[in-house]
Amino acid sequence: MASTTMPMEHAHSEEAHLREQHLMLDPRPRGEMNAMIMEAMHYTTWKFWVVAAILGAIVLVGLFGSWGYMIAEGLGVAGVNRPVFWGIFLVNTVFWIGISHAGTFISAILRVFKSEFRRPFTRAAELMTTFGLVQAGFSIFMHMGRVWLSYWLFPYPNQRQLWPNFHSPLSWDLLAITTYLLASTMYLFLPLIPDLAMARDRTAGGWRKNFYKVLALGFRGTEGEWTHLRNAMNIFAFAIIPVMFSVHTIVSWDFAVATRPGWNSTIFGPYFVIGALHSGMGAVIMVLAVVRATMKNMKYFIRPEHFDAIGKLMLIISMGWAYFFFNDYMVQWYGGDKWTEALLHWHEAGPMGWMWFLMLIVNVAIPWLVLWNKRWRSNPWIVFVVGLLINVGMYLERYIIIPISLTINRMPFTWRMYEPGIEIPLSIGTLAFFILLYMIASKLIPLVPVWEVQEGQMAHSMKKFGRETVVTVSELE
Amino acid sequence: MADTVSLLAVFPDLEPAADAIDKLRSLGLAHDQMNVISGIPVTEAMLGRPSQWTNVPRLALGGAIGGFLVGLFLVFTPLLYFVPVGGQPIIPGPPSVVLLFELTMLGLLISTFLGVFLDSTFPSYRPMQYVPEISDGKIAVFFNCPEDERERYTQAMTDSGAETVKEAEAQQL
Amino acid sequence: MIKNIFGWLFSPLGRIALLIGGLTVLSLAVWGISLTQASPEQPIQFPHNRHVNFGIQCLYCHPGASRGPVAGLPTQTKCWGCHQQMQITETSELLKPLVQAVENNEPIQWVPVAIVPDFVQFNHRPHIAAGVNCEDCHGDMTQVTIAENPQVFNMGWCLNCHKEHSVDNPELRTKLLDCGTCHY
Amino acid sequence: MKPIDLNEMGAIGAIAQEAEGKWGMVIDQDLCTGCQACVAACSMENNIAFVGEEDASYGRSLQWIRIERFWEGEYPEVKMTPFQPMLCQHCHNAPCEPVCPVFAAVHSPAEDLNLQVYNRCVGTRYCANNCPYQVRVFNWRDYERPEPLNNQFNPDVTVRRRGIMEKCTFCLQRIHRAEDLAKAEGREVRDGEFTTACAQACPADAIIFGRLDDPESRVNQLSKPDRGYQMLEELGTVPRITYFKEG
Amino acid sequence: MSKKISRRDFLKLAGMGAATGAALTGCGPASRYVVREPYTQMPEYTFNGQSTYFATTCRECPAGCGLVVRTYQGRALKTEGNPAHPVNQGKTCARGQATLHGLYNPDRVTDPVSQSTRGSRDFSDMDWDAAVQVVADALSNTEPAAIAFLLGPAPDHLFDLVSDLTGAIGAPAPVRYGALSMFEARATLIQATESMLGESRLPVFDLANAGVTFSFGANFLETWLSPVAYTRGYSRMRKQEKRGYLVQFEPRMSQTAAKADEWIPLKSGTEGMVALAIGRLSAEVRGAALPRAFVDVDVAGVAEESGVPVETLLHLAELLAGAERPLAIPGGAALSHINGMATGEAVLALNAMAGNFGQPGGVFLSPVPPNVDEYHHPASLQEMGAFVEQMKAGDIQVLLVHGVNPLFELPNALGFEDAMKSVPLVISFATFPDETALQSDYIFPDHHGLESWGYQRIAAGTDRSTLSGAQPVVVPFYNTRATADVLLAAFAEVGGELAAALPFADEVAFMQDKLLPLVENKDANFNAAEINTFFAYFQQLGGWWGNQIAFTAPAQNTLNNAMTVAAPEFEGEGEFVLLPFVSPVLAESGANKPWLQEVPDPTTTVMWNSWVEINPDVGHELGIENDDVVRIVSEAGAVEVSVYLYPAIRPDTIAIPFGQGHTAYGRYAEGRGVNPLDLLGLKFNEAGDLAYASMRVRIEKTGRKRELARLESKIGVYGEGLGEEH
Repeated sequence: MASTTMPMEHAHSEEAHLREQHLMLDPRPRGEMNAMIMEAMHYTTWKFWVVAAILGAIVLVGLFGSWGYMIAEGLGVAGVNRPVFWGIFLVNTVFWIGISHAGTFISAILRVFKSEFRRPFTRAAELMTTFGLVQAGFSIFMHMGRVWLSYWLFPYPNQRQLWPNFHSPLSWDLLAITTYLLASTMYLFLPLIPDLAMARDRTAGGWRKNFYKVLALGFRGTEGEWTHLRNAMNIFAFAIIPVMFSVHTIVSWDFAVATRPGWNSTIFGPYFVIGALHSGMGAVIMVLAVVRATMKNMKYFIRPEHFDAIGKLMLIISMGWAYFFFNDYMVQWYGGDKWTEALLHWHEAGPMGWMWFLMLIVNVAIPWLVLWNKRWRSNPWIVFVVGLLINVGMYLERYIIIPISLTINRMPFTWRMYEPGIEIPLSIGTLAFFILLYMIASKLIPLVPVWEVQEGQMAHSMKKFGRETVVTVSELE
Repeated sequence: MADTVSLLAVFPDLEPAADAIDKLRSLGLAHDQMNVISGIPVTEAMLGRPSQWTNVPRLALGGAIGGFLVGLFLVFTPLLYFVPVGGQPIIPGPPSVVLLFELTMLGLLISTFLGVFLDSTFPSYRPMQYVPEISDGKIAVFFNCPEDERERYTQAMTDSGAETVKEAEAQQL
Repeated sequence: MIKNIFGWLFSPLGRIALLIGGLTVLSLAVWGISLTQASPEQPIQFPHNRHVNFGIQCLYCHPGASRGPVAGLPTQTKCWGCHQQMQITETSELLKPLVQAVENNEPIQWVPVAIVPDFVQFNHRPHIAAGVNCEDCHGDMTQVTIAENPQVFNMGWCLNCHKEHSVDNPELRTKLLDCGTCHY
Repeated sequence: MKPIDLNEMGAIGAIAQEAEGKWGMVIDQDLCTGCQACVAACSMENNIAFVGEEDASYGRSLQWIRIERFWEGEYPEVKMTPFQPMLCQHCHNAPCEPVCPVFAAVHSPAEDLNLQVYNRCVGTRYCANNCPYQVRVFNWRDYERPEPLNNQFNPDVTVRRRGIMEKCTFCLQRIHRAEDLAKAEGREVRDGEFTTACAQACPADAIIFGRLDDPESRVNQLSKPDRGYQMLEELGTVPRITYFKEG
Repeated sequence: MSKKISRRDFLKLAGMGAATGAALTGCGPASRYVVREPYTQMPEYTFNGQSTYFATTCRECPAGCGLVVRTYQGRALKTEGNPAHPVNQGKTCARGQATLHGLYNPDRVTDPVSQSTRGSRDFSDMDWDAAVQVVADALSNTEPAAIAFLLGPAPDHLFDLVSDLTGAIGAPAPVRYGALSMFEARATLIQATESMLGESRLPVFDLANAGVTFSFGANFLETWLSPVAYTRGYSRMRKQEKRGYLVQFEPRMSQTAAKADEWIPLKSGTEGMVALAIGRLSAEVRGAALPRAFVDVDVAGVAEESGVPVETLLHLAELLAGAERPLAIPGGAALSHINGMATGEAVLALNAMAGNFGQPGGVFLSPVPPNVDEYHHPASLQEMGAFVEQMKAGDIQVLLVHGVNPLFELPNALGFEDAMKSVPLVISFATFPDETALQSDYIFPDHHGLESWGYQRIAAGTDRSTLSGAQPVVVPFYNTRATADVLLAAFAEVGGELAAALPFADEVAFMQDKLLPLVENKDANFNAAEINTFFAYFQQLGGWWGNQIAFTAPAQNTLNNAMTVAAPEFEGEGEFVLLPFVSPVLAESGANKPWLQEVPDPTTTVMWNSWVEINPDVGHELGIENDDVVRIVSEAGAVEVSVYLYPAIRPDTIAIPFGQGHTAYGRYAEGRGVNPLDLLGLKFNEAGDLAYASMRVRIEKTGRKRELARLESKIGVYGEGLGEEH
């Protein structure tokens, strides 16, 4: 935008322009920001309730109703068969775990690298992590044939003297996902404490007061409290990154360690991680666009600069995904194993071949065509659509890797296609549940970490270098 | 201490608060006789205060070791009841690494989290000295002074730019 | 709504109510579990103690134990073989069902006491052959009328005994700790 | 640590006969007439449920043994490939086993068989995915056998309910019965003393079951190295079933 | 006699253990409140928890394989082959394994019932006394000539009883029929055997020792005559020092052809011509004098008519000429043409030329079963036609049906259903509610085969005279009664002189009477001094069979007359020749057994349904895909059935399996698939067998689709969806 050099007399307007562009240069008194956030939480229109009611109904019927029916009837009501023993439930699991990666990426990696643009939406992203993992957990339990015995997967002392089998990638998975869910929830909660205290202070009474009081744990903001919190957040930011990588790597090992053509690939770990980030960033940008559009006062906190920044990340990740995809494809293709060949042929020329091509278009072609342009990627609705398409593409990728690839094995006599059944309402149910949880959370907890924004605003200032006014950041920590 | 009183001075910004702390020091108060309450993390250096002691990193390390030990136990659980699978060793190598890693991290993160609780004595719902304005960006300095010197201290605070100086009363948050 | 919940929880009465509620659930659960462990109602209050004290061997009435998987319940012909010679058979109230069953040639509907789940393929013979005594698992029958299980027949209990009996015999241990020995 | 055995590593063609083993099977595809007697016999012996037309057409039939056949060429030079009974190969290094998170798919060290412990199974179906032979079947529903069909249940075999993986056991109940009898009589199990339901029914004697560790057994006597091969032996799973090619 | 009674009591007692069955199901924790009933008296030979094994005879088809049934606490658990039995030597087919699904079928007829109107399914229960009275009244109040018994091919003891009974009252001899005998064209085979080997008996082909076997449509691995015995023979044939060689001639690759080294897809009905041509060429190859029989053969003409090129014929002739022990087998489909007799003779002539009559690896006459002098062959279709005419004419007042389901097993064109309307009283003794039973006035259910006494003469499949014994292995599950007992009771009810002709208390007494002559024959698998001991052994061992291999083959010079086989004639209009074949797993009576329904067909792997096999090229030409429902129309009728594009069938032929298409017969059979017999006309060959393989049909598309349940993958086996379909 501001690409031409500006005349001196416009220096003032240049500052104004920068201020308009950057949240960090556009400070408002803390009290005002607090009021804005509180208003955003409290301002609820009838539309919210209608949407929440519809989603609630979907969750009740589509998720819990269908699930109960499936538990009572057996997995026969789903579309799984031999040889496609794994279906959409695991697609959903991988998908939601993927979505959950963006939250950690934004709040931990960007925190570690001190990317300042992250500040207003770390919490929005972390909420996605936690709620996404909840859906992933639901999906993985849906997948089980005898879910009422799922506690056997957890290590606990028992009279049978039998512990889980740690040879199995599924038990690693369980540990990793549990670790990640706990870690991301704690990591969501720690920076939330000061904001809860803020909300507590600004709530006069009623159940909300009690709610915030209990959750704020009696936080006052003493030096000691801040020190402990900062230390803990630093440790979390560093430690949660390898956990995040391990989670999706282990998810990929569910497939990669199997003796199946097409799955047995060493590149699956990083390929899945980058795929997770790909869909996760798409989801973050969708959530931000929706939050900005629907919630009060959010246009102040979430600005085109943020979409621009995430858009750049998305472009890079899309390129990374394409790189890993091609890497995997190339090696499989070159290997010449007849079953792998059959699988690749099935992917591309089989009856579901359209999925494969659509995946490449929406995962690579569209982001590359759109996101290079700063103006386009600064537009919330354009990036919303791109994010949506990427999520569709990444869902297709998992769908191709799981049910479509499972058709092809080393026993051609058993090859059979997969047609989803009750998986469809259940998938819609998990999606609705995710949105519903998010909506409820947006009304209960401050969606923007105000203290972090204020901290950032303190650190930012404008400085003139020659004739140009630029943004400078002071290292406060 | 019957002859001391707790005062709470609220400042609109960092500078006056730092000034006030300097004044309190010069009035003879030790660092541990005062405390600062703020709505954003204000580093000790900004206010000229000594570094705060925190146990969180140590607790985190302890947790990590604890997690590692739990992991080690789980790695060796197959020895309790031999069940061979797939021609693999009873205690598989690489999967054990995965297990140890996950449990170490789990221990580390949980203990970090609990460390915050421990160090900050969270949760505490008892009445505490507090001014809600600090969440609006104010900085409150909280100190104990002798009863008889109350006026002097109050004046010093007001001079430094305190908006209000009042007796700190424990209140329900 | 949430306010109510919270408020309720913080009042002392609420806490007491919570405690009472928790205790109720717990005791219901304990009661339910104990129900499953109690000896069930039998058609005849069969006095094991008296029979054993007469010197009747276990295998006299449950001969299958030494031969195969099932110990078996005695036929009423076998009961009658002794009982028809006894005065008490005609007078005893306790023995009425037996007399009735024999007269009508109807089987007696016993409720099994010592059972393992149907996914456990238990075989008495090897246990007897290995020198395990009946009372090691079924308890001392001189002490009870209707048979009672001295312990829950669960897998850990089986395994412990299997381990003890194979401490110095690796080959036997392999067999006794093999999942496929009991589950197929 | 066990010593490295090149046979087991698959480095030199992993011949099951040479690796250690206890029970094994020989299937002569030249003799197999595809008559499905083994399929029926197995179902009767092992309480296998029938699933009905709809599920059967969707790849959910529960047979533990299936007979495969393919086509070669086009009419009139068309030929049916030899019937190939596929059942659990009871691999020594079974890929299905390590992936089960709850030890439901385990190896039997005593019988060197591949076990499925039904009551432990939680239904993750990973084992079935990882079985290169696709011989595991899953109880997608409770397949009821209306009264009085349940009278036919074999009491020696657990009846499976929904959500459980199952597969060929090499008629483990028969192995146990024979071993128990032999032990009661104080002797070893004799070759041919008992056999699996499929081998017992096979009218063409195409399936022979017996002890691999007894060089005198019929299974070992029948071994014809020039004709024998194992399914997907390149995977190094060390299957316990040897197939004989046609001719 | 006491032994017998104790056994029967035992079975009654044993049945009480059945209640424990409920405790053994389910993979959850067993309920604590299961009730266990001990035996009131411990039966002989029984220990708690141990199985008891009983020998009996399989009643799923007339081949008469010996079974050993494992029973446990009065429940039959598993059928195994009887290792000592000469027919199957310890082996069984799929149908034999599934016989328990008949015993415990949920749709059995449980009590004697009367039906308000035929076909209404409005039954009212009766007691057996009333049922016996109905039969007695029918026998005594009807003119004997108007009483007709229609029996199935098994069991033979009932046939003997009914023969004696009809003989005593002067009624016509019982008629026996079974669809398998129609498909095997038994009458033609027997007549051809008579004309070539001189005796009216079934031939036995010693497959086990044959060097090169030419099978002309004989599907001996599936249902033909005695499939288990022939499969054993096949196995031994392959295991010979020099592996036996098999060539199969038929228009569609059957399961047997799939195992053949060469499959010659000749035109339906030209088998005889091809046999003669091969005979001639083979004689020429050998350089011996050309037998008279082959003089008139025009090889080029045969090649043109049959679609088998001359080079192939020559190659086959060389194969035959060079073979050590050649064997030629005429199968049912080859004989079921107008020229069937000539075809049968032509194929047997190949054997004659090879000189293998009575030689190892050759052709023998089936040993005459004990306690009869001749082979009672089932009625041919022409004879059944005459029977139907009698019914239509009102000559039959009472029809008693047992062991056969004519409404399903006879072609519609014969009009049995119509003819039944002219019979005032129809009594069915069916175990299952089959089509015929539902069109009867009364159903007086017989026991299932495993609950029954009886014996079966082995007509084909053994090398020695064999009488296979059956005994109940479990107590009857329902309120059923042995038909023989019902007839005997009814006869006693009729009383008078007639009753004295059959003075037996029950069927066991009758059987013992029939077995009495065998006690004298000491050259058998067991010896006994008197009948009670004999009968005990007979039960225990599963039958009686001679020690001597009883192959006979009178030497005949049969090649002295010139032979010709006329070109086949086809009925009706249409592009395609219909080839009905017997489903190898279901056959005529397997459709009500759920596990047989789910056992995949060996060649197509289809389960639970019927299909029509069409050559894929023809299918693509006509725009017909897999699973399309098409209408197959013949002069006699039409059926709608899903398509299976079968790669190994002649383009001019379509094939439909026989076995499905029931309109009754229980929940697993009813309304499933089609019956190809609905399409057949009424042309007979010289021997009176139906020329069922000579029907022309046309295909009409319906535009509907109904997916066939296949075990195989259409993707993996046929490349569907991979863009390389063929």
